[in-house]
Amino acid sequence: MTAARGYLRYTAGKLGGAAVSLLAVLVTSFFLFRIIPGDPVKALTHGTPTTAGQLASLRRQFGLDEPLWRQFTEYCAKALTGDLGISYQFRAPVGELIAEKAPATLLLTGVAVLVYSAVGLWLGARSAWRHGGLGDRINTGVALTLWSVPSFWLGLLLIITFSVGVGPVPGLFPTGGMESGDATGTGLGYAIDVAHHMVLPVLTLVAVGYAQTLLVMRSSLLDEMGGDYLTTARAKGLRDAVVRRRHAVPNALLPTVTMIFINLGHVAAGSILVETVFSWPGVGGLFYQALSVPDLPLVQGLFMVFAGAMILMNLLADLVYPLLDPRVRR
Amino acid sequence: MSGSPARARRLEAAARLWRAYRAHRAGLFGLGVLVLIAAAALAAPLLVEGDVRKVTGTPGGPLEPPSARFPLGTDQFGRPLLGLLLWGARISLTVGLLAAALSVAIGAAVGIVAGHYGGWFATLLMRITDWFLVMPTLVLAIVLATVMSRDVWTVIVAIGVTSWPTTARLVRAQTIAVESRPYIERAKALGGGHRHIMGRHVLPNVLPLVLAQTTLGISAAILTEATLAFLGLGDPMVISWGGMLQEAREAGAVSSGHWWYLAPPGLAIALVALAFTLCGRAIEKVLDPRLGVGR
Amino acid sequence: ADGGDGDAKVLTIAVSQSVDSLSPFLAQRLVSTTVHRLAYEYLTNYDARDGHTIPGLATGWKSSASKLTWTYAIRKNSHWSDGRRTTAHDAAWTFNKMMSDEKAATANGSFTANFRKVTAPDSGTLVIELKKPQATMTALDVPIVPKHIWEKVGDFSVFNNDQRYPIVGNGPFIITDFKVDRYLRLKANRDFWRGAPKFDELLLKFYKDGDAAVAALRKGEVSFVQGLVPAQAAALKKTAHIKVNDAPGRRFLALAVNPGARAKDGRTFGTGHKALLDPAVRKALFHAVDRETIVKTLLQDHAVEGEGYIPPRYRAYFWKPGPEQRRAYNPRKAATLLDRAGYRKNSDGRRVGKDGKPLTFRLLCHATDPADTKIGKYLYDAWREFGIETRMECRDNVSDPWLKGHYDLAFDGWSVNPDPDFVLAIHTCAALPATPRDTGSTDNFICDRKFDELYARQIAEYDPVKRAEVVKRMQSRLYDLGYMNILAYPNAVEAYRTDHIGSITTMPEAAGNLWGQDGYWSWWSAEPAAGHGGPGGSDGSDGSATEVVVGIGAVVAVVAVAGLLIALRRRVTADDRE
Amino acid sequence: MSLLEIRDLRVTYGAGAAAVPAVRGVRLSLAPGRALGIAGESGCGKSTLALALLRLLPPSARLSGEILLDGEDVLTMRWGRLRAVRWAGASIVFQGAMHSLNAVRTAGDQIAEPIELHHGATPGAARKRAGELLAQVGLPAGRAASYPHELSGGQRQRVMIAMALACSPRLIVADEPTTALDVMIQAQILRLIGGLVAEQDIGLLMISHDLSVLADVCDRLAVMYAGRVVEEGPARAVYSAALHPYGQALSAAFPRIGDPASRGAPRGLPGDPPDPSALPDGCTFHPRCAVALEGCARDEPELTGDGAHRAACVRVGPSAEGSP
Amino acid sequence: MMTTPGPGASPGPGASPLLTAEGLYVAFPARRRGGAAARPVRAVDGVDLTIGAGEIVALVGESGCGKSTLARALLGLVRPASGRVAFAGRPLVYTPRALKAYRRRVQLVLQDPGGSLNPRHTVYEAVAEGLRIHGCAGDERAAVAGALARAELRPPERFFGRYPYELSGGQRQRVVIAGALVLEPEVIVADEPVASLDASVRGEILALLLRLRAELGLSALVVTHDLGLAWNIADRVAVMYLGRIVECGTAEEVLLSPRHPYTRALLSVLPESPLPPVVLAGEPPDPSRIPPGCRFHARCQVLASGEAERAGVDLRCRSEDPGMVRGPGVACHWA
Ligand SMILES: Nc1ncnc2c1ncn2[C@@H]1O[C@H](COP(=O)(O)OP(=O)(O)OP(=O)(O)O)[C@@H](O)[C@H]1O
Ligand SMILES: Nc1ncnc2c1ncn2[C@@H]1O[C@H](COP(=O)(O)OP(=O)(O)OP(=O)(O)O)[C@@H](O)[C@H]1O
Ligand SMILES: [Mg+2]
Ligand SMILES: [Mg+2]
Repeated sequence: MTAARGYLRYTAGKLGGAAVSLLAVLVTSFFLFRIIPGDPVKALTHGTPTTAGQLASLRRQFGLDEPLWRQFTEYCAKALTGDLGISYQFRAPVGELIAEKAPATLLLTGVAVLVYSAVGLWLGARSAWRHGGLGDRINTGVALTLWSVPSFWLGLLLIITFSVGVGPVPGLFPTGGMESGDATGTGLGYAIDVAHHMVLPVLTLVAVGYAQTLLVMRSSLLDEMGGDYLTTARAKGLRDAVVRRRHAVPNALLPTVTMIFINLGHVAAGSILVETVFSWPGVGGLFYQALSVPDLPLVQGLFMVFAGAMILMNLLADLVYPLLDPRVRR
Repeated sequence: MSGSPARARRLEAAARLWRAYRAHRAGLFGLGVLVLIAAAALAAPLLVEGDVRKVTGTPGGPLEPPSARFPLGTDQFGRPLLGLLLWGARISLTVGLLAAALSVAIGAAVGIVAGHYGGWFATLLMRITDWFLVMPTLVLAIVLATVMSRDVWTVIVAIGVTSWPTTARLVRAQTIAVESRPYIERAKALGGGHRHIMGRHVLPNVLPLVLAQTTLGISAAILTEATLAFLGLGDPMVISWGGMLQEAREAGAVSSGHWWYLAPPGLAIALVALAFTLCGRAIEKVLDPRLGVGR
Repeated sequence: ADGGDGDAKVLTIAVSQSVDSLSPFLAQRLVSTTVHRLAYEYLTNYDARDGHTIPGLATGWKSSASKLTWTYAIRKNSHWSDGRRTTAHDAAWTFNKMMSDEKAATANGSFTANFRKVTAPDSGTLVIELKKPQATMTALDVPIVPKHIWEKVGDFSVFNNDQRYPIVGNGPFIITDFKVDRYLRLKANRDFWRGAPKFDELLLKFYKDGDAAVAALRKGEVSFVQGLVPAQAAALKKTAHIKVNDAPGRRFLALAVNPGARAKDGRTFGTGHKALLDPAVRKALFHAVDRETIVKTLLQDHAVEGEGYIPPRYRAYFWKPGPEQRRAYNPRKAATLLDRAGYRKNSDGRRVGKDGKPLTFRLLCHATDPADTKIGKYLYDAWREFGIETRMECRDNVSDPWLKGHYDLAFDGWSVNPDPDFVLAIHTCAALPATPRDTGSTDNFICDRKFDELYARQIAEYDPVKRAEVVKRMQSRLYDLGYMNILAYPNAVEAYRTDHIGSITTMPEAAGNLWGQDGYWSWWSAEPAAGHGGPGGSDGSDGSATEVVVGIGAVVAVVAVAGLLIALRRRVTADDRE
Repeated sequence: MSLLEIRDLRVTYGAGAAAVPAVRGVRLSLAPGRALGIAGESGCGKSTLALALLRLLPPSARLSGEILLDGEDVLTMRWGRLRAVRWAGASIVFQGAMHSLNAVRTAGDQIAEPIELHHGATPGAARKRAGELLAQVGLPAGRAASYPHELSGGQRQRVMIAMALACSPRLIVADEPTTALDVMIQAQILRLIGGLVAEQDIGLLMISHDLSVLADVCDRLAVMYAGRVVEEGPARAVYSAALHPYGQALSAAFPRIGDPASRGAPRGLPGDPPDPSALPDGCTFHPRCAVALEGCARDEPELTGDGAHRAACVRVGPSAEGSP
Repeated sequence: MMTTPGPGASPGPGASPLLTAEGLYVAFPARRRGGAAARPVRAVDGVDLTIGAGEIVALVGESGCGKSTLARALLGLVRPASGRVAFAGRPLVYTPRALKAYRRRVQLVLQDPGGSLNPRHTVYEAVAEGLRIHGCAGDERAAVAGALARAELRPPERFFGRYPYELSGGQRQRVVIAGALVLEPEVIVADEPVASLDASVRGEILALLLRLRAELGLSALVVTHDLGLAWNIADRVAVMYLGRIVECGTAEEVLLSPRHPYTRALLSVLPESPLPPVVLAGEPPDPSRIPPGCRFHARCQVLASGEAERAGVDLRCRSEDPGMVRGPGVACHWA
């Protein structure tokens, strides 16, 4: 009972912390992007016939004619009600733009993070349990090598090999995009189509990403391997596999789980590269486009989303942690 | 023991470290690769005839496949890719080293100070750290690289300024761990002040961590540099591996099947990153403060 | 891989640019305006063969003697896709909206800036009254929208025309579906007055990556790709069923010199290099540049050497300097020019300016434009040999230093419309900003009295031949000033699948481009190749690929299960060792 | 027949130059219902011996000799049989209860685990039995739901003991069960262990560096030095009248309050404990021995003495009077 | 033959007070933010203690009763909430400069000799650290060698370059003691100086402390939970319970004829004790919830057995705080 109350209080504390972080991000994102040199109005109209009246009108529409503090208070007031403003270049509410793109990113990187976390956890646990062995060395060797590979490069190679086709290898997978576009059908056919498009990007992300989980899992399990409680478990007559599964892994899971959550937090932002290489219609590319104008509402909104995802996942990690580790429970 | 016992012991400790390091085969491999690449990078002006940076009057035709004359083929201007790769090593290594050093320096300073002093000051510092931590590094680096002018220093600063928080957190945790050791209490009881505690006790104890972080950070920095260059945020006038990849892609190497344009820079990045990672991990193990080795 | 409706003939186009808006009042990007060309009829159009003005929604037009009133006859056989007839009221409403609502003037407001009044006395007549004579009245590239639909729009600044599909239009195609950065679908307008397009459907697929688009073309996932780089073009040329169209483009690529940025109020600003104000220096710099090398080596022949301001594609306006006027590649002459002007080499081999400092010019470039960086590298080498240092300043967004005049030299480039008015207007004094803090429409702050006089003459000249004469003289003047140096006219390099597209019209018809034409000729005229149903439909490669994938997946699954079983068995035995 | 019979047990960690002979030829036996104490300073091989009993040593350890548990040699058992013997035949109470309990599982869970495993009990039944066991060691059954960190040191040690009793083993090995505990709690735990041994006819092997504690709880005492048993005999006799110089030094190191001899006169053993990887020749104790003879540096003496009380010292010969 | 310590010349009670704690209270803010019982931890809850010149005082008590906190307060490492620490009659001033000067004269030796040496410092550096901090002039090498020799690490030069891990536990503790001695302090506060050492080594270190007292006239406060150790070396013994000293007197008085029920219980559970063992029920109480009345009453065997009732003090035990012990005495209504 008191434990439950303690957990509630702990949760409230963490929620408060997250709220503060979010506020800080809210404020800083406004100013961070104001230091980008360049006038969005000029940038947007540069190269097209424009009259001075048009420029002034745009400036008015974007609210850029107001003093900075007015812009700031307006931005804050709106952001707090969930209104992120209207994109300069797409003329659509930033929230809508992001909502339109976010599912694609979430799908791609979410699947990738889940896959590589699972692969990493599994291989990491195996590796640590038989550390020093041939399997462990091959395992970590391959993981480290893949980790060192730039993801965009791997993606390009995969495209050359499996999309364009090299020599006898036929181009099995699409080169980019999320769906064929000509198959508008919904349901299973569409799902298979999207899955087909996802194979290479997910493969890229998994190959480059699983090493981290593997290494963290391996080292935290190694830390636990000397634990006296494992000797106790063995002394009880438990099978080796049971000792690992029931005693060692739950203890070693803690740091790894935190990391997985942080990776999930990166989901939004972390896909910029792979989205670029695989023409994935996600938020990563949007950010890049927004930045070059700078399309302030969109940049700020995306930034908030990126940081918000991190904050949210950190928060979730904080909240899950006590469930995994009773020592943190208060 | 006479003379300067401390110095003699230091040397001996270094020798012991080296012996311990030698036991890590992967670390040795990494070190070997690094030495080779660093030597090649330093010798690039001697190894490569002419000015590879020139885009006209180049020795080869555009996009020649590997041949005896051009072992790695040529790029879109007809420049030998091997020469470019050697020149690129200089930038990639420089950026990696400096950016990692910058990042770790910031991180270590913030971590030690926050860990040592505690109180509202530390809370503030850690809040700032958290802020940077929740900022996606790449996004922030892209913003910085967009804001500042396009040159190598920009990239170094962008990487350094965005990647320090992890180090800061690690160093802070380590500092707090060290500060809870009885010998800190003893040093305080001996009359040691903040400077003494931080300089004589905390710093030497976090240095191994910092060293390992730097080494690991270099590989991360090299990858980030390549990424930024690939995204077109590097200095286009400078030859770097990431820039080569970007040029290759811009030149349509992917779809026109010019794999030799694309493969070497990527492999080189991966190799150097791997080498630094292996070294870093070996150093980490040799100096692991938890094991109390490397005394 | 076929679409839902069986054997509909689909033409799939790979595009890289994101659509900014589907509202004609907001859209500014090439991809969007191209789509609008397809979805809405404009008053006039340009002939596919030579670009002269031909009827569009207007069947005819005439100007009053005062040159201030234009009367257009609106065609009767054009219908909106919801069945209503397109009338002069639609056109009048469109223009009036742009004149009365500044939010509706965002994209095309410049066209109506000089309008005094637009009326539609009857459904077949549109009358536009001008404030001043304007020669571009037959080049009003403004989509005319259906009044009965758009009347209901409240705030034009946020209406993107993407609420309800199909979007009511009267062009050769009707927009039926759009997913940002994924695809944009148009279906043929069977009732288009000029005749229905041959393809049933036009599908724009978005590929942010050029290589992905090219690979998709090779695999038959798309039928058309534009914006190829030399290596891609070279590779595709060797590929079966693919035709590469390497045609002179609408663009010129120039090196602009900062002539000392200034405002209309006479104040100067910016940090342009003083030495560049010396005509001899400018002349020398360009004598030192070998345009042939740029075109041959750097652009790998996918361009034409630059001379006059307007690309040769627009034959009527094209001008080139005579032999003695020409600043041909001649390093020796360049050196002599500089020596004579007093910029001699110092002991380091660097040329020294009047202030005693070695000459170093900043060169502003677009970081994202490969041509800029390539040519930049070349210029760096070329001028360095010649004693002048260049500092490349490459940015994602050059508009800031550009508009503030913080540059010495800068890469510049414009897509020229059939009517050259706009690209000429940006070099007039009238285009300068009112004060240093304002933004003008000027390109690089050129302000030359003689040029301005000629400009005023051409805008009021309604006779095409005479006007072209004036335009050529303007180009000659611009060339002599040496502030705009055209380096090349880059080609439009495109490719399409001949097994998808049987025939297609380029513009100009002889050696012209397909994407981003000044009309809708290419897509309207494209004919499906015999037996083509849709992308990948004919060769069925996609289908078989899917089967292969399924097969591979099955094999992988079997192997994985087997491996798992073996691992489990091994674990049991390994356990006994511990 | 004795419950536990250790014959010439040798354990060496590692190999080659860095080899650490942690246990060097130990012979001990223990009858059911009896308590045997093993004393010795840190690093003399006590824990190694305890772990060897159930073959729990790390792979780097090499074992030889025989460990007969109810007549069955643990060292040659098949793994399946060994797992059955572990905990059901002999259980261990480890040194530091904080680290010997799994921090992320409840106490009840951990007690119930071996019951389910060895007795095939249903989770419910095992849970119930865990509650009973906790009650037996003086903890409310409700504590079964607590995590180790929610328990105090004494409570954790009780949980360890309850766990050790879970499968009603014949032998319990207690490796320093009270180190790091407060005097008062130490007394509680010792009473608990003493009581259980007496009631349940369990053999107890208790390890400690505190001779006085062992003398209180055990029937017989063995003193180890550098991996060997150097003295063995009835507990009281070893504590108050040790034969081996090391045994004497050890017992003198525990002051007896009220004894004027130790007032203001702490006694210890000069010199440093031996380095197990570089043991001196001869009697390993001779470098620190105040009464060493010349031969001590050469020959390592065997345990000798009358049947009940024996010591490995040349001075303890057939003429046991020659003690220093 | 066992090592015999030097002459037990004890100044005994009556020696002039050197280091004193007067009405010392130390509280820690409740550690758990928002915890249900957000009460401060009253680790030291009213202590009067005097260490005379050349005197060895043992402070005994069970775990968590505040011994270490008191020791740290004496060195100025924690600031008392009220009360004061005085050295040579002058109250301690908590400015960095004054504290530094103070810490030249009063030194701390901690329980775990492994932990109180920086693993990255050699023995020489560890011993010289104090000299360097205080910027002592003179021959550093000689001073270090002297201190090491005095701590019986001979020849000192052999130990200069060693790292802590190369030393045995006893040697490490000697290095720590040498590090304290090198500043020639007047008082050593030793917090469980031998708790982590083997029984056989322990005697040697204690003998060293006694010898130093004899040779240098050092005073010492030895914090321990081992009553035998107090009997071994202390002139006076103070028994602490839950932040307060409950009984104080000469070693003989306290250990042979204990008056406080708590002291009695502690003594009774020693294996050799002639007293019938009194095992106190329950865990040591929580210093954030000190019970009203006599702080020991909830666990008091005298109260539980009804003896206090017979003596007619049971009500006072439950309600009235018996107060602090100043000088020798006992804080118990019954005693
Ligand atoms: N895994 C190991 N590898 C190598 N040496 C070891 C290992 N475990 C123990 N040792 C060494 O074996 C010797 C005996 O160790 P053991 O743990 O049995 O001593 P102990 O008597 O239990 O000491 P303590 O009282 O400190 O617990 C020690 O010198 C120790 O350093
Ligand atoms: N920094 C601190 N913050 C909060 N509470 C503390 C702090 N230091 C000590 N305490 C608490 O104060 C009480 C007394 O601690 P102290 O370390 O003085 O006890 P001790 O008698 O030395 O115990 P031990 O014998 O275990 O060393 C304990 O309950 C402890 O939890
Ligand atoms: Mg042990
Ligand atoms: Mg303490």
